[in-house]
Amino acid sequence: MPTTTKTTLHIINKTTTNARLYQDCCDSMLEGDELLLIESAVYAGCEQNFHSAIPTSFPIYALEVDVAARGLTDKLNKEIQLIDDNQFVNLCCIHHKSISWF
Amino acid sequence: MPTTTKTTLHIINKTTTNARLYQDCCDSMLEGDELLLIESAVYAGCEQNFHSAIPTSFPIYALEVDVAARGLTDKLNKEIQLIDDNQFVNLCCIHHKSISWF
Amino acid sequence: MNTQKSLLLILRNPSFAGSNNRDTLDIALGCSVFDIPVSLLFLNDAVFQLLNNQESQVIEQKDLSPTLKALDMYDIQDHYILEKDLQRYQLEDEALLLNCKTLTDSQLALFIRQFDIVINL
Amino acid sequence: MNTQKSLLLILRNPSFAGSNNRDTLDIALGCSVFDIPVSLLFLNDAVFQLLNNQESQVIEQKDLSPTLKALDMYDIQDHYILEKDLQRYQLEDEALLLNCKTLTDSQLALFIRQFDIVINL
Amino acid sequence: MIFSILLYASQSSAQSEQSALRFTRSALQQGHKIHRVFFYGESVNAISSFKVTPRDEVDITDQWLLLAQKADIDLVVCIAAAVRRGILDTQEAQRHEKKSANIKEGFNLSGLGQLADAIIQSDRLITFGN
Amino acid sequence: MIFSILLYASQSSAQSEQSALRFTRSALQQGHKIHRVFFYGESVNAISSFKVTPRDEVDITDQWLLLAQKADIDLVVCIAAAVRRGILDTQEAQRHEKKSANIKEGFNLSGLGQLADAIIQSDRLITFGN
Repeated sequence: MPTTTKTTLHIINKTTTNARLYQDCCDSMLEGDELLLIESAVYAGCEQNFHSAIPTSFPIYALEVDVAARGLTDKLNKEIQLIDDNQFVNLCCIHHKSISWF
Repeated sequence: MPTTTKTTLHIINKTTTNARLYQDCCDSMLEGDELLLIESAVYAGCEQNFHSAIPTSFPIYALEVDVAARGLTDKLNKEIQLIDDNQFVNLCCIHHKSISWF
Repeated sequence: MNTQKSLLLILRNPSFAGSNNRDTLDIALGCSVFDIPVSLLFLNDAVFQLLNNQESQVIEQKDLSPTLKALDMYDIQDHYILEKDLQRYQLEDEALLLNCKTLTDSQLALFIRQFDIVINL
Repeated sequence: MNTQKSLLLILRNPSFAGSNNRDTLDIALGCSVFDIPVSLLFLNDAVFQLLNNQESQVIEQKDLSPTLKALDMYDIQDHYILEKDLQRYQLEDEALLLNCKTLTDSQLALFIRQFDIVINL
Repeated sequence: MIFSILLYASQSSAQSEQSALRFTRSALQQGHKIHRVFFYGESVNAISSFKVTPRDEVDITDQWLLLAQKADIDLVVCIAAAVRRGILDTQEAQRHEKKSANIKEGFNLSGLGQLADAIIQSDRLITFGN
Repeated sequence: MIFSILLYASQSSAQSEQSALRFTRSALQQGHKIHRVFFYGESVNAISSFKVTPRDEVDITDQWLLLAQKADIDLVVCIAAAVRRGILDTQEAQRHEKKSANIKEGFNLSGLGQLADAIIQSDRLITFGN
């Protein structure tokens, strides 16, 4: 398999208070990679300075149940795509591997 | 007891990778307060940008055994005063209260 | 009287992130029974605990909002948040679960100085 | 052959900060026994694990340096660190416990892409 | 696809175990296979049979057992991580002369080889931690 | 002076318990009184009598017991935190129909009132956590 198809799903589950975690995660992303916010990470989607808090230009998803559980459904930045558990599993299939940042 | 004598010993035990923890701790400090670095926090004393990593102008101490355990004795910034366990206890006596940041 | 010591509890975690929040609220209730005056500071990510419309059941986690609302019955009525935390997450106009006083950055240190004991889990 | 899958272990914690480091090294040893090729990336605060002159006994914590030195015997020889982490803590000229290759910020993402499995405790 | 799950929670009451469970359910519903769930680090504390979960909370270990029975999932608890934290099966309790076992029935103590095997046998390894 | 210690470690193997122990020793040596050590949150996991500590590591709970005997320190483990994590004394084991107790002898399960009492009785409360 050529290296270029070995894309990664990055999964992060902490708030942006852990700024270095977001930096390390985003520094590890390459063309084709995607970022999924789960658990406490969904709060990142209501940051005033969204783009500096999540320093990446690659696609960002957030897990729908985690957003709803935290009362954020109406507050999330519109650039973030909400997905359900099935789509989470599907993202894991599409990408060659996943990396969890916690 | 007048408010002005109710000084605080702030005790922090994480590295400066937890930047917001240092910010919250230092924002909580007032004239007369002091800061003690223990456990992983002693690494903060080898930061290249020491003053931006620990944003305070109040006195900073570090626990000697924790510095030695990590091999940092020769690396610590000279503005930090090394103290032993007895002096740690003593700082707790001198100050009206302590706050642990972890 | 010993019980005149004042206690500040600092919360720093968002909802559902470990037991720190629950453990802190349990201390609040436990200490108020002993007539220790208790204040709560929701610092940093802890402001998120105060959001309405949380649906903890969809992730099968414990809902702390009944405990938060019970604080009033225990005469725990002094709740504080930081202005900068509300701004960071654009929550300035939000109706929160508790009636909180807002502190500016420069008020924080003086606020903390008045207490005799601080627990910061 | 399934066993051609390559494994990257990312360490992010300094010495004596929980069991993550030990647990990660145990995975390294366990997987190498099954002929899984293992590489280690000491990211962020994890560079501190590689310092000489650590005296774990003064705080009665477990010393991981024997385990680090044993990696070689298990044919685990690919160790990486980031240039920026060395700079941040002024460790550029430091003799480290392991012989590490240094990556720049811009090399990191391409480096990670080549692996099949990443465990990041 | 064949998945395995690595659980590495540091707090017994954080959400990661529940996230892992939901992921597992969803993968099974879509016809995928979950080969193994490996409990490592502090996650082993969750597998104590002595735990008493408050009535208004959910004990997730019971749900793992239900899923495992239905879908033939191997629930492995790292033996080194468990024994050092005092989570013992009958054999370990006897070996170390402790009064009883306290691992929930249906979970198996085994070594890190089972994690290596999971890596080899599975198409994907997903870590849930905190 | 009279001190009390609040222990709130989230990882069983982090250093905070050892720091608290060293602080306690040092305070006693200087003639201070340690009124109580209160184990809360995940710290209760450290008090399991089923733990098997590897030979090259130190089991700190034994050192707490030694100190407590010498200096009459009250070692209290929060009962709610303990029971939900499966750390039980004989009474709790019977009440919840578990096979045996697994709290180390010398540590006492009790409620948060003991922390409130520690706050009232002590000149200083020092928290060690992670």
